[in-house]
Amino acid sequence: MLLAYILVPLLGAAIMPILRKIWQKGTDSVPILVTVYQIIITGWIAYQGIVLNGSLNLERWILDQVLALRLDGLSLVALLAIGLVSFVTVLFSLRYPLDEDRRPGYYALILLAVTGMNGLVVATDLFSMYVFLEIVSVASFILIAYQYDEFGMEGSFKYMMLSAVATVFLLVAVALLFAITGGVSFGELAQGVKTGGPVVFISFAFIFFALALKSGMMPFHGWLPDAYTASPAPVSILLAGIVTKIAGVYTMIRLVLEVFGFNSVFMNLLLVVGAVSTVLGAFFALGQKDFKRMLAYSSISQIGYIMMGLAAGTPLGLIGAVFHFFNHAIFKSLLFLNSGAVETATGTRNFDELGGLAEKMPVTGTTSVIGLLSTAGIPPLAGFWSKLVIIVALWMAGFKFFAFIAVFASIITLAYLLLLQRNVFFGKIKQGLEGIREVSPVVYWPAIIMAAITVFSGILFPLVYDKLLNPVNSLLGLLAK
Amino acid sequence: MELHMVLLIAVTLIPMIIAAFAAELIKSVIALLVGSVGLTLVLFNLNAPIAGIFELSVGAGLIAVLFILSVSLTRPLAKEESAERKRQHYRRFYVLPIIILFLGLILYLNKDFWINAFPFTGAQESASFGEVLWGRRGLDLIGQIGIILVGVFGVIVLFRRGKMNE
Amino acid sequence: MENVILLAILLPIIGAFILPVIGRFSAKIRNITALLLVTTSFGASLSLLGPVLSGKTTTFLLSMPLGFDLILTADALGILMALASSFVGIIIVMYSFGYIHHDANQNEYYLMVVLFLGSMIGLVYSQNLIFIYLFWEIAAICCWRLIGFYREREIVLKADKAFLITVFGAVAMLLGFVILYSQHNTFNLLEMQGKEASSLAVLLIMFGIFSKSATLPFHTWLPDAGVAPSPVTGLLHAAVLVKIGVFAFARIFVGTLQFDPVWMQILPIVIAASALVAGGAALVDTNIKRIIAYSTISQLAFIFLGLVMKNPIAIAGGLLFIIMHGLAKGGLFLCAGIVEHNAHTKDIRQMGGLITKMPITTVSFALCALSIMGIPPFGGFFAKYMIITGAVEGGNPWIAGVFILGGFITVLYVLRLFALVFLGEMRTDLVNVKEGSNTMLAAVVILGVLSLLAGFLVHFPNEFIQIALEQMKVGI
Amino acid sequence: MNETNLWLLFVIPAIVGALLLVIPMTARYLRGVISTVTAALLVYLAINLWGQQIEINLPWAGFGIDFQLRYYGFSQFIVTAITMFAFLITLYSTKFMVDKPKSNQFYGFLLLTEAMAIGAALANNLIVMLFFWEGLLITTFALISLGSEKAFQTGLKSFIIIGLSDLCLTMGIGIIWVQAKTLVMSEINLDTAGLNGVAFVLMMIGAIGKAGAMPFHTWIPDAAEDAPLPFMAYLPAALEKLLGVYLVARIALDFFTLTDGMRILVMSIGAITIIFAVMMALVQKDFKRLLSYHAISQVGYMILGIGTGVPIGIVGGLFHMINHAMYKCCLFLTSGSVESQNGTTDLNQLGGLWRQQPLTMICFVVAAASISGVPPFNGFVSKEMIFEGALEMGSAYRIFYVAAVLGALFTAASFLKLGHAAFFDKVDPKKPRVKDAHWTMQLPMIVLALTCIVFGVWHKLPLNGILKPALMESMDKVIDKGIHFEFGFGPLFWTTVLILTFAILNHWIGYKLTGKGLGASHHIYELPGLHQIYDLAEKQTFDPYVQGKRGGRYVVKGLFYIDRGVDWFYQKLVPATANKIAQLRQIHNGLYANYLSWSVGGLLLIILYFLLSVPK
Repeated sequence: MLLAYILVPLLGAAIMPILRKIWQKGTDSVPILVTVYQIIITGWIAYQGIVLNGSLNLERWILDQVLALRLDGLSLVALLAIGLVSFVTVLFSLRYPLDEDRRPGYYALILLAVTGMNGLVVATDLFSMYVFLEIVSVASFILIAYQYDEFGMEGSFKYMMLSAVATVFLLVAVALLFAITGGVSFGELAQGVKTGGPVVFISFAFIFFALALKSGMMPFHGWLPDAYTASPAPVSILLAGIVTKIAGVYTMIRLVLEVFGFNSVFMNLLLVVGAVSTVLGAFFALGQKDFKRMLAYSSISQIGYIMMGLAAGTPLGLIGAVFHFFNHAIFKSLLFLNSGAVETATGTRNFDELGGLAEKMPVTGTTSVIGLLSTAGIPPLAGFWSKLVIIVALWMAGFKFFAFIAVFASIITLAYLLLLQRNVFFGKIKQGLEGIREVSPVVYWPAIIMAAITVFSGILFPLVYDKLLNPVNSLLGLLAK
Repeated sequence: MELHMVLLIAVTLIPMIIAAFAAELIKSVIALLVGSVGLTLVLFNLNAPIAGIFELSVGAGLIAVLFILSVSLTRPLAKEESAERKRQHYRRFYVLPIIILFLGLILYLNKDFWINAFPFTGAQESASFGEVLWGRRGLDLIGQIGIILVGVFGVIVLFRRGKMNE
Repeated sequence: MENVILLAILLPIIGAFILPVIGRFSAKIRNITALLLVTTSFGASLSLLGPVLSGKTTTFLLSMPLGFDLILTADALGILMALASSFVGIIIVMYSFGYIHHDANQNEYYLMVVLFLGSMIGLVYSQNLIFIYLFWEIAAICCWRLIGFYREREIVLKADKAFLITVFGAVAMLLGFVILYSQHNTFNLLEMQGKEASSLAVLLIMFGIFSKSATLPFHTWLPDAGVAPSPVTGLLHAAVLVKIGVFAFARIFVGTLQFDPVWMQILPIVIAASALVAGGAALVDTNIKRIIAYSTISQLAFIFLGLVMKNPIAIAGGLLFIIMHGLAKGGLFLCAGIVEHNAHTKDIRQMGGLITKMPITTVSFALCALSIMGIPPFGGFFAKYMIITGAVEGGNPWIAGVFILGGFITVLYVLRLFALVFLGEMRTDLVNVKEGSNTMLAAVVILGVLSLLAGFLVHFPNEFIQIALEQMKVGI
Repeated sequence: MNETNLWLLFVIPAIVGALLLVIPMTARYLRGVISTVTAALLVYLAINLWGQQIEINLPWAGFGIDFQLRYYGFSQFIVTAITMFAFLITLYSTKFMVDKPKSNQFYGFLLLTEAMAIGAALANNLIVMLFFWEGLLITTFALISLGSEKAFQTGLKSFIIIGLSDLCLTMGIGIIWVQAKTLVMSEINLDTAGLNGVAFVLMMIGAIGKAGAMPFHTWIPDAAEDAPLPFMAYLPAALEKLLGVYLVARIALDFFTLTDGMRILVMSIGAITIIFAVMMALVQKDFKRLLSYHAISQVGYMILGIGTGVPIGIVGGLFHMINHAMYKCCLFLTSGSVESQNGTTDLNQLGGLWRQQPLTMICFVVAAASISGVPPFNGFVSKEMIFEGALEMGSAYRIFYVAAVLGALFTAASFLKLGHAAFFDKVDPKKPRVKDAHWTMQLPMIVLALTCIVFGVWHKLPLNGILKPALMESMDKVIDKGIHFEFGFGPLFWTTVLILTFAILNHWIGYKLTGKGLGASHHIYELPGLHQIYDLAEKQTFDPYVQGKRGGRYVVKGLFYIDRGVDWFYQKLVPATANKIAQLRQIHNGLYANYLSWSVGGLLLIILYFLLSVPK
């Protein structure tokens, strides 16, 4: 079953060219089926509580090669998020004006990105992680450049150049760690890291750098706004919603948990970088005039939150970070869905040309409000609970100053999102936009789904906690053994 | 360290730096391509043929294709403008040499430390390294299939678009 | 009985979301449903009154992870606030029928109003700090949408301003709650009974309370919020929104936690400044709704003074004034709404002599105004007297003196408003002004008459407040 | 049964008053007749209750606030007086107000006022008293506003001035509750040290604010011009004096034990009020306005008398209170009679009315003689007692005696002028002849004038029959022996004679100088020094209300700017700062090399950080 997480999307991608020849219409349904399958399976695992006090492990020999996979609480959350976000991305793409000719290729790339992310999530050693990371990255380079226009190329190029630097350093770090521990699986690495020493610290630095760059934390975020803005609307949903989160944030959490432990040196740095990203990201978002660009900076800021939660170094902080990771995937893809809808309907993303759309696009308007409130951490939406847990964790861990920062950054968050609301949705309809109509249901249903998830995982927080976060909690105990 | 190794590293690094500094995209991309080829050779030399092939296919092949395409889409600047850009370009880059020098300085000052820091001594343990590297990589095989697929689809998708534009 | 609490809260909250659906079919049914929801919630709270009068409290408990237990307690304080706010809620929904009926976005309007009231009821019964915060912010969301109801750019800017300031306060308060949690290892107020709160926590929580209850450094959003439809301003300012902060103060610091005595010195000074500044501003401003909003700020200072003093008579006065001010200020806003609605201006310099055109409104306005001023036999009188006495008893005669001055300024600006709007010469462009619609008039008359009756029958609320004091363990 | 009667005493007028306001009635005299009947019924009730001791005790709002009424010596005196004045004035208004605009609301408020006043007098709990006391504020405002077009502005003025004093009273009561732990009026007994002193001052402000002493007087002259005339006779002349001085007496005698300093304070207020108000009265050129200044001036006597703390002074003060109510009420009614027949009260346009309105003239003369302290009218008796009280204080307090005497002198002078100008001066031949007023207006005047004579000649009757029981409780030791006032040809009598002589002399000089009765005070007006002061006074320089308004405007502006400043912080500063910080985003210039260098720089910092934290 674990292997299916990797193989199903891979196969889906592989049959795409064939399907294109024999059954053009079927190409649409394959990615939908694959993602729905992933949601259902993951949801079932979560619901059954299979990984509540342990993990699903797979260790099998195939063709003289050992294959070790694992699914625990953390991977569960990630897999669910991947499934959900890629599902809405695919749904959104159905009506998005892509070249019909190239559509199967596009779907294949998305499925490959999913493959990469799934693989990364279930992998048990650093090198495999690296490989899957590369799949995700390369697939996203191409997807960003999909429109083949100047902006897309530029965004893709920047992403690639910086990402290449990151992967080089990641590889070097892997090599260094491999050299001193003689293995690349998490268990072996963790043993080696305990010995300490300068090499370990250098590899810490490299890994930290690589992952910070991948996740787009300040000051390594340069590529992020351009990449998000330049990509086609559905791609930016995927990219902002999940790709960078898995590539950067999930990896960071996983490595901290499995390899580094809550090392205070590492944690302090993470805390500072997280706080800087949170605050500056929010401030930069405040000055934007482009819908997607604002959301991109918002992503930077939110990732800062996750990192701060992680850096609290307590179980509570971990839960907060993981939950915020999940929530962020949901509400950020929701907001990008909204931006895509607005762009589809009006043909622009510039605030100066928009205004009062809530009247004409009620569904988009309402869901965007939900996304906004969840991002800003206003109860009873899901974003509130995760932020709350992060703040409580920071305070309880003694990082009082950072708790303050976390709290006040949410005001700036609210400020820029209100700016967005004011300029796009909430207000009198702008001249020239009177003829705008709501986008088609295929486009707005994904938004409704995401909004519903945000609302219900906020209101039913106890349930979410039981099914999704408790496994994470138990994970710590598991690792300590 | 053998001489041809040093040469190879030089062949890799120099184009890479040029790629980073070049003001014109086309030069940059070509330099990148050359650098990738150098890297592939280094990898072959280090008994890592699959990695080498991968580097060649993705780094040199796919990405270079991608960028040559993108460059071909852009419009060249007028002469004066281009000169002006260039001047600004280099001015913006003054940070990088400083950083590189700084990095070098640190590395140089800690020379002994670095040498001592690496506990491995090379050939003796290469067997076990090899085993670890190549014996347990079942998952990576799938991954590499994925990468190849990505490359294929990428080329298909982008080329098709490129052709349509022409 | 426990489920009645849940009914009182969830019925309006969930029902609110059904309203837009109904509204798609029939506006009339939607309006009536909205009224029914609020009325049922009022009835539910009323039915909880019985056990409380016999000295018992009803508690609902739902266990949640991480200490976020949902604990709802219907004690005297909570019921007092719940009844006051849902009663004014009923009046306001009724008034809205006439006021709002030709505006756009009515579905959203009723959704937000009912949701707002539901969250208010939730807040007053909550005993868990996290849930207090939760309902607090739901109220803020509704408030934001309602202030921005007319959708003009300036109006939305003001809505955003209000939202940002109150949320700023609220998150500071949240941090304060977290500090309390780290001190006592619980969010449950019932378990914190009688414990000490650290000064930092008090400071942060006061940020939240002051921003919501519009007190000096955080007050300016309230006058700006006057751009909303009048029933909303009535709802926001009078009965519900601004009382949240005051209520939270009563719940957290009067009923539960102890704080450093130094706060007893600092807080009165802040609120005294608030009373004076707001009063001064009310005397200068010329917009009818802004004046009433400033008046709210200055009157809230009175309520705070009562609660801060922490002696029985002062607290009783503060709680009494919550009710009296709710009735009277609601009435003032609704009267102002009628005036503004029919005279098509908010500038009091453009008005005058309306007494001949709208006598019923004038009289209702006068009744409510007198209650605000604290003139007997109106209800406000008793409350103000008790607050002032409590301040003297609390050892702050000078502060009491400042508040007497504040009370005098209140008299001045209310009279100025009344005289400029209703008395004097009729302006020529106002000769065709008509009296408001029947439901609107009914609303203001009810509030006006109740303000008067509340004075004669002050016996009833006060007896209830005595029970509340006992339950809050304030010695009598 | 008696308790029921006590309830009825203020419930009846309240209900009838409220009904009159609410129920529309078109018949011309109906409201007036209903009110008169009601007022008569109340007089009957009050007389019926006379001499009894009744207490009502009901729980009300908690915290010492109980509904407590007490009918005993003092309150019976005040209550009975209120009902009688109310009856006379209602009767008078029936004709006077009949065709006036807005008269339909007049009676309702009149009865409500009566209810409030009776309630305040009966109260035995400070809050109950305050409840009714401040209730008068509303009816006062309403009654004034029923006058001329602009009358509501005077109404506002009165509301604000009395409102301020009432708020002070509220706080005073608050302090009393804190200090004495009771609100029951018959149980309060405090000294005036520390906070108690503050309470005393605040209570006094409340009391004299109602009584209309300086500096809370300025609305009264304005009201004299704007308000309906019966109002003037009703509230400022009668009821407010009764209540205000009643409270002064209770404060000074029951609630607090006064120190000498406090006494001097009280007496100074009295003295200042006497002198300044009478000086203003002297130069007025309007019948009603002149009377209104006297209404202020006479309060000074009462306060002075009570402030002496000497039994004779206190009794004199209270006696003066009831006397004043009678003659000032009578005077206002005569002015009303003049107004209703002539259509004006401007003294320049009046004259020679003695022929046309003889009865009014006679009533006026009696009342004027009373107020001027001519023996044997009642005003003489009470003034004598106050003089005596002031003298008894000792030589150090002689100044107050002088002030009282001076006041009496100018009072006499101004009434000589008034009477001369209105009734006896030459008639303007073009002016149409008028008849005397309707009997319903004559009757109250006559009754009041007769009472003035009765109370003067048989002054033992009120002193022992009314004032002795009233003060029995407060000053039992002294009063037990009876009130010793003997009418005799002592030095005080001769002082009075001297005063009157001077007044007449002054009048004669003034009359000779200008040739008109109205000009009799002109030479005083023209006195150097005084002249400038009068000019300033006419510009309302001494009106605390006007000055307060002027000064308050700056204070209020200041407060407003504080508010705007706070708003500026949110509206301008915060967004501007945020924008400034957000401008930092411009470091994103879109060049990947730039971003790359940040990343590399960051990397170096990270490496440095990790190297520095390598455990040694």
